[in-house]
Amino acid sequence: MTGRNLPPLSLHIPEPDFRPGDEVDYSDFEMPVAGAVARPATETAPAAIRDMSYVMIRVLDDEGRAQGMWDPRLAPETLLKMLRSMALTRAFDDRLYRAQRQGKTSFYMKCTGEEATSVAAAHALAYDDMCFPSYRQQGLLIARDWPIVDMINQIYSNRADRLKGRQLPIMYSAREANFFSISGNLTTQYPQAVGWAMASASRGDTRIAAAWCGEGSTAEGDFHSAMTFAAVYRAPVILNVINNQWAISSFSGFAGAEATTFAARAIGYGIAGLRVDGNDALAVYAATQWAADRARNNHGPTLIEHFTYRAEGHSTSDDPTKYRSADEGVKWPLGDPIARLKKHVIGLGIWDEERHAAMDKELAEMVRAAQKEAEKNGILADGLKQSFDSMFEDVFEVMPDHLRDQQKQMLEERRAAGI
Amino acid sequence: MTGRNLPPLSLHIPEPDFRPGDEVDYSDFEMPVAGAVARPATETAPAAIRDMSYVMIRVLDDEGRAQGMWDPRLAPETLLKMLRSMALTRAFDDRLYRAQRQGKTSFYMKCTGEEATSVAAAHALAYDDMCFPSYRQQGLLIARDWPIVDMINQIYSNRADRLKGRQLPIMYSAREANFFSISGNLTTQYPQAVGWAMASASRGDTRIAAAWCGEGSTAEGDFHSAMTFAAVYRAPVILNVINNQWAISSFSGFAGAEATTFAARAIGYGIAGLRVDGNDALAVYAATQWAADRARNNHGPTLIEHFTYRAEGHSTSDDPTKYRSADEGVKWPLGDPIARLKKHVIGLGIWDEERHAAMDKELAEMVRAAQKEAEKNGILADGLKQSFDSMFEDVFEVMPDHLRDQQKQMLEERRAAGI
Amino acid sequence: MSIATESAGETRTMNMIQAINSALDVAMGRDDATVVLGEDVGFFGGVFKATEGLQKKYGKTRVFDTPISENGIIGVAVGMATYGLRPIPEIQFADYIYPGLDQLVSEAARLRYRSAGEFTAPITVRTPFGGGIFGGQTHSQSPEALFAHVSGLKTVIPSNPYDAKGLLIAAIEDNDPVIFFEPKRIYNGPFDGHYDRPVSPWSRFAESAVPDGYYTVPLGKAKLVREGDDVTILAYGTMVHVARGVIDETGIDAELIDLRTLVPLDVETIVASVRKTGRCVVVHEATRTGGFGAELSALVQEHCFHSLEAPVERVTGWDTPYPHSLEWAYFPGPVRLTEALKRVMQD
Amino acid sequence: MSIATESAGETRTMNMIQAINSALDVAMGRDDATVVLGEDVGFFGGVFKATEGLQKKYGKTRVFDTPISENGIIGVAVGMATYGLRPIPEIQFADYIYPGLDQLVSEAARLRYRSAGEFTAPITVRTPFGGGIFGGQTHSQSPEALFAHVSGLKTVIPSNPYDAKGLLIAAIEDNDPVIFFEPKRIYNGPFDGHYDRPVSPWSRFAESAVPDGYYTVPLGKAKLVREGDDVTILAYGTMVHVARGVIDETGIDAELIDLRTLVPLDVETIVASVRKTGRCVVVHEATRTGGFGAELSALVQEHCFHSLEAPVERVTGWDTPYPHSLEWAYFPGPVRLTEALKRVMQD
Ligand SMILES: Cc1ncc(C[n+]2csc(CCOP(=O)(O)OP(=O)(O)O)c2C)c(N)n1
Ligand SMILES: Cc1ncc(C[n+]2csc(CCOP(=O)(O)OP(=O)(O)O)c2C)c(N)n1
Ligand SMILES: [Mg+2]
Ligand SMILES: [Mg+2]
Repeated sequence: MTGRNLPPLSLHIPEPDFRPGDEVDYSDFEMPVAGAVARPATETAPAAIRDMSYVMIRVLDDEGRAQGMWDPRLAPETLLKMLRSMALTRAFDDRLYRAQRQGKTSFYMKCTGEEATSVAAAHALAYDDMCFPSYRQQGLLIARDWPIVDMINQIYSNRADRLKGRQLPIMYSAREANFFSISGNLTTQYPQAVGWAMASASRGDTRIAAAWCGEGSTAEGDFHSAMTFAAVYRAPVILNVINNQWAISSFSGFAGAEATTFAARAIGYGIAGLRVDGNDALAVYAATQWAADRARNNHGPTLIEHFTYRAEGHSTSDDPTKYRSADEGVKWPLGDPIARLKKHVIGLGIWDEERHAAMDKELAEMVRAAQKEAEKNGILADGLKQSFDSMFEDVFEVMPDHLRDQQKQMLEERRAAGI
Repeated sequence: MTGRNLPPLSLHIPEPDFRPGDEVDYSDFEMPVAGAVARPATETAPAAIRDMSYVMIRVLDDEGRAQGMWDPRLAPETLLKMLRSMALTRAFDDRLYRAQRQGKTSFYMKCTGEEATSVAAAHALAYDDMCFPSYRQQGLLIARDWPIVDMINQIYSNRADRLKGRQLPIMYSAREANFFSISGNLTTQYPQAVGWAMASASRGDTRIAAAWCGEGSTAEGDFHSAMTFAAVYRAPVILNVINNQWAISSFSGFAGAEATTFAARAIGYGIAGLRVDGNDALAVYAATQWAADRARNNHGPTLIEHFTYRAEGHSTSDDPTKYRSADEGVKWPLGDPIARLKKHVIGLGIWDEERHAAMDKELAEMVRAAQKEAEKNGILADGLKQSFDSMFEDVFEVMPDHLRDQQKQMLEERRAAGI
Repeated sequence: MSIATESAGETRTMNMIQAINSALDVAMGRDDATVVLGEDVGFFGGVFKATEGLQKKYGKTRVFDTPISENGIIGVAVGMATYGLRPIPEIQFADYIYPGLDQLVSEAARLRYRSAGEFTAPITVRTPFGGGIFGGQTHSQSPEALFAHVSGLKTVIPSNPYDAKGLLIAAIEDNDPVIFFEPKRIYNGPFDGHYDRPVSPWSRFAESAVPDGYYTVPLGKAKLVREGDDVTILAYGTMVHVARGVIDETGIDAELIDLRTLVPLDVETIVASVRKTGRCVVVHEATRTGGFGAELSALVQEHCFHSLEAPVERVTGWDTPYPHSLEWAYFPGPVRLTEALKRVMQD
Repeated sequence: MSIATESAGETRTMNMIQAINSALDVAMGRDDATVVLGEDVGFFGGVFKATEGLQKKYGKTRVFDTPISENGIIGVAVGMATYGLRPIPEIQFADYIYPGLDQLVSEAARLRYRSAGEFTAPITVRTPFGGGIFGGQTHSQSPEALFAHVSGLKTVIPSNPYDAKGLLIAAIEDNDPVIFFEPKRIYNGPFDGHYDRPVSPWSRFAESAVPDGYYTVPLGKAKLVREGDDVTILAYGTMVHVARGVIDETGIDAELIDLRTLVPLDVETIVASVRKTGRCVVVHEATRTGGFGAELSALVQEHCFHSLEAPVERVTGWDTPYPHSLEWAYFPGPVRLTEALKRVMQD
C-alpha cells in the first residue's frame, strides 16, 4: 500500500443532473426516433436481440402519428378506451390526493405521468392474466374497469373496505380482477409473479403473469431471484420496470442507471429485454403484446423497462421540491402520455378537443360521485369504521385459542374503558 | 384461458447432459482457441467489451505454449512458484481429505481441478489486497505462503487453532494474510468485499478487494447487492465466479447457465465482465491482473467467470457418483490446471518431469510433517481441545453479565458431572 | 394422535427421514397440487435424502431443484401457492433461511390478513435444524423463536417418525403457511444427549412404527410423552429424548410434554400439567435470551402462578454462536437438565 | 447517565430527530471513520430528516444514498467495518430490515466470534420502528425480539432526546454491532397513548434538554424513570410515555423502568425493583407471542420468584399483523395497561 507508486483510489458517488433551483436543460438527451427500432419475431432468442436493451421503442412521433413496425394498429375503440382509462386514472389521483390533503385519510400515492405504463399494459394482456403490481399501478385496476368506489372504500379504510381497514390506503387487492394484493415491501411481488407463472406453466394453463416494480426497487434481492428463476424455468412472465427516474429522493443513478439501462439487466440472465418510451401508450401496448405472445408460446420471460417520469411527489408524505428541480417534469422530453395519445386519436379523426374536454368533465364528476358514495361508508378521519372483531380474523384460516383469548381481552378492555 | 385457442404452457426444468452411467461425450464443446481473444486496454468502458463475456480467454494451447495478447509473460520464478502452490494445494487436499476419512475431524472440502482459480489469482494481486473467499479458495492462503500447519490446526479444531475450535474445518480466517474469515452462508462475502473496496476508495488507499463465489452461489441476493453497489459506486473490486459446473448435486443450469454465461451477468449492471479458462493458470493470472489494474486506476469493478470443473465431490459429506457421470471429470475438455502449467514450464525449459516428481514428493512430505506437527496439538476426534472458558469469549468485545453467568453455570455444571 | 378414518395402510418401521419421505409421497399422491422444490431435492433427493425417489415418481415439474436462493425458493413458492398449488419448499439447513425470511415473514404470513382472505399462501417450508452433528455455526442453529414471533405462521417440530409423518401431512393440508423444523440429530435415531454412547436406531422404538398410508397428527396438540407428578418438562424435537433419558436415569417422576407445535401452542395441556406438578422446566437447544423457552416460561407463570412451587427453569443453549468443537459444552445435555431439575425440585 | 469529562457543550432544546441528528454530527466530527449510508439519507437528509445537513457538512463519501437494498446496505457496511470504518447504516423502516437480516444475524453478529476477534463489525444500524402513525402493516412493526435473540448483537431503544443522543454516540463508539431502534411515534413529542388528545412537543419535557456536544449514555444500563412501591413497570421506547401517563392518571404508585438496552439487559435494576414492589408489568408494542416481554417475564420470575405476589403481566400488541384503521385497538394503550395494572395489584 505504502511505498507503491499508485494513484489514490476514489469513491464515486452518483449525483443527478439537476437539483432544486437548477435550470433544467435536456439538450443532451438524444431523442430516439419514433418507429426506428425494428420489431423482432416473438420467438427470437434473447441472444439475438440484446441491442433492444439499449435503444428505445417509440411509436408515436412528435405529431402524434404512429410509426414503424411496433405500431400495434389498435382499433379505435381500444385507443379511446385506453385514453379514457388514463384520463380516469389521473382524475382519480387528483381527487384522492386532495382527499388525503383534506385529512380524510392517512396516505395517498399518485402515478401522474406514468398512466400509460399500467393502462396500456393492461389492455395488451388478457383479463385473466395475473397482475402482480407495485403501489403505483392503479391504472391496471382502472383499465380493468374495477369499480372506483371500491378503491375509494379501501383508501378510506371504511365499512365497505373489503380489506377491512387492514391495509394502508392504495394497497389494493382485487382477486376478481386478477390483481394481486399489494405489499408494502418493495419487489416481493417479483418472485411471486414468477412462481405464479411457473405454476401456470406446470399445469398446462394458458394464463401468464406480469409484475411491476420501480427502477429503484430493482436493487432488491427479490429482483435477482425473480430474474434467475424466470430464466432457469423459462417462466411465462413479463417483468416490468417502471423507470420514472426517481425513488423517493434518490435519482436512478443510485439504482445503477449511470452505468447502463435497466432493460440491460435482462441480458445478464439471458432473458429478452425491451426498453420502451413509457409515455407512449402505443409503445407500451406493443411491447407488452410482444412479451405476452412470447410467454404464451413458451418462449419465456421478458423484462421491459418503461422509461418515464414521476411527475409528482413520491407520496403524500413527500416534498419533491426539496431534492429535484421542479422544472424537470415540466420539460420532460418525452411529454405527457395522455396528451400524446389524445393527439394521436385526434389525428386519426376519431376524437376531438370538445369530446376530450367533455370526457374530462364526465370523469371528474364520476370520481366525485364515487367519492360521495364511498363517504357514506365513512372516512378514516371519522374514527374506526371496522368491526373490532375483524381485527383477529384472517391471521389464520381458523382462529386459534390464543387469538380468541386476545380478542376477548380486547373487547373487555373496550368495555372497561366505556368505548 | 378457456375458449381461447392457445397452446398449453409448459414448465422447463433444466437437465444436465450426463447422469451416472451415461457415456460422456464432449464433442459438442466448442474449444475456444488459445490466444484468440484480444486484450482491451484496461481503461476500456464496459459497454465496449460486452463480447468478452461470451468468449473465453485462454493462453495455454494444447502443447502448453502461451499464446496471444493475454500472455502475462511471467518470470520463471513466478511460474514455478504458482506451479508449486498449486501442487501444494492438491497435496494438502489429498492428505486432509484422508484425515477426515480417518475420523480425525468432522469435515473437509477439496478444490481439486480448480487450483488455478485461486493460486494464479493470488499471484496477480498484491499481498495487501484483501481477499474475501468462499470455502474452496485454500489456494489463496497457500499461494500467500500461509503456514499449512496453521490451516491444519483449524481443521482439527485443536489447541493451536487460532479460531478456538469455533468454526467448521476449512472455514479459515487469516487477517495477516489479508484473507477474510470464511462464512458458511453462501455469497455473504460478496457485498462485504464491495464494502471493503468502497472503504478503501473513500480513504484514498491503493488496496483493492477481491471476492470469490461458486456459480451456484450467484443466485443468492448477495450477488445482486454486490454487483449493484459495485456498479453504482465504481468500487475497486474483482468479483470472481468459479463456475465449476456443479453446486452439490445441481448442475450449472440451475443457476442459469443454459441461458447465458455467468460473465454476462456483468453486462446487466454495466460492469466489465471477463470469461476465462479456469484451468489455465496464465489466463487466470492475466484476467486478474487486467481487472486489478482497472480497479487500481479507478476504472471500477470487474466480474470474472472462471470456467472450470469440480473434479471431486462437493465435500466429505457428498457422493458425486449419485448424480453425475464419473466420466465427466476425466474427460473434461479443458484438462487439469497443474498438468497444463507443468507442460508449459517444461516447454520453456525451466522445469522437467524429474524435478516435478521430486517436488510432489517434497510437498507430500511437507504436508505430512505439518500434519504431524498439528496433531501434537490434538485432533477433533480425541475430544475437546479448547478451553471451555473460551466459548463465551468474543461474542462481544467485553463479556456482558448474562454471558458471565452462563459461563459460570457451565463450569459448575461440568464440575457437577465430574468432567 | 388422530388417525383418519381412511385406511392408513400397513405399518412399517421407519426412521425420521423415511417417515418424512413417506409423508411427502402420500401428500403428493393424494393431491396433484403439491410441489416439492429446493436446493438438491430433485434428482439427488436432498442432502438428507428426504425427497429421495419423489422426482422419479411424480415428475420433474412437481419435484425439482432450484437456484441457490432461499429468497427465490420461498418467493416463488408463495407465488405458486397464490395460483392454487401447495408448494413444499425445502431450505437445506435452517441456518440458511435468513435470506428468505422476508418472503416468509412479510409475505406468506401476512397475505391472508392483508388481502382479507382473497389470497393465501398454503406453503410448508421444511428445514432441518438443531445441532449435535458437529456442523459448526452454520449447520446447527435452532431459530424457531424467530418464527414463533411472527403472526400468521405456524411452527411445527416433530420428535419422532410417527409424528413427523402425521404432522407433515397435516401441515401440507393446512391452509396457512407452516414452517416445519426437522431435528436433524434424530433423523436416524433418538439421541439422549450422551454423545459418547452409540445411538440406538429408531427401529428399537415404538414411534418408528409408521403407517404406510395416509394419516395426520393434528397441529396444535401437544403429546404427553410420560405422566409424572413431581415436575413438568416442556420440550420439543431432539430435547424430548434428552429429557426422556434424564428421567430414566434419575428416576425423577417428571411429566414430559412434547409440544410438537409451537404456534398454535397447546396451552391447555401445559397448564393442566403444571397445575398438577407445581414445577416446570423448559428445554430447548436454541440460545436462551429471547428463545421460545421465554414464552413458555412466561405463559406458565401467567397461567399457573398460584400452583408454582419453584421458578420455571430454562435449560437451553448458551447465548453464543454454535461452536464447532465445543459442541457438547454448548448443547443442553443430560447434565444441564439434571442440574436444573434438581434445583427446581429442591425449591 | 454518564456525562463524559470532556465538555458536552451548551444545552439546547431538541426533539428526538434533532438529538439523533446531533449525535451523528458529533460522532462524525470526532471520528472520520464514521460513515452514514442508507436510502435517501444523503442530499435529502432521510425521510424523517435524521441525517439532514450531514452530507453538506461531511461530504458525499461519508454520507451517501444507497441502492434500495437492505441486504446491500448492511452487507457493504460490514465490509466497510472490516476495513476499519465505522458505518452507521439507516434502514428506512424497521419493517424493511428482513431482506438484510442475514448480513446482520449471520455476519455482523457472528464475525468477531467466528474469527476469534480477527475481524469485527462495529456498525450501528439505525432504524425507526413502532406504530401509532397510521402507517399500516409495513410502517409500524416492532421486531426487536428477533434481534435480541441473536447472540453477538446489541439492541438499543431510546425513549427521549437526551438518551437518544447519548445512547447513539455510545452505540457508534461500541466495537460490536448495534441495532438502534428509534420509536418514530415520539420523534416529535412524547406520546401517552391518548391518540385523541394533542401531543405535547418535546420542549415541554426535561429530557429535551440536550447538550450540544459530546456525551454518552452507556449501553446496558436501564433508567429508573420513577420510583414507586406497588408495582414495577418495565418498558422501552414509546411505551415508557404511555406508562408514565397511566401512572399520572391512576395515581398507582408504580416504579417505572426504561430499559434503554435490551441486550445487554440491566437485570440488576429490574430485579432490585421487583424484589421491592413484588409485582411486575411488562409493556411493549410488539406482538405478544415470543416478544421481548416473554424474556422479561421469564427473567423476573427466575430472579424474583419468592418476592412475586402476582404473576408478571404482559401488556403488548396483539398477535396479528399491524392493522391500519384499527391501529388504536391494536396499540397497547392506557386502557390495556391500566386494566393489567389493576389485575396485578389486586392479586
Ligand atoms: C423493502 C423496502 N425497502 C424500502 C422501502 C421504502 N420505500 C418505499 S417506496 C421507495 C422508493 C421506491 O422507488 P422506485 O422503486 O423507483 O418506485 P417509484 O416510487 O419511483 O414508483 C422506498 C425506498 C420499502 N417500501 N420496502
Ligand atoms: C445461504 C446458503 N444456502 C445454502 C447453503 C448450502 N450449500 C453449501 S455449498 C452449496 C453449493 C454451492 O455451489 P457453488 O456456489 O457452485 O460452489 P461450489 O461448491 O461448486 O464451489 C450449497 C447449496 C449454504 N451454505 N448457504
Ligand atoms: Mg422510481
Ligand atoms: Mg459450483
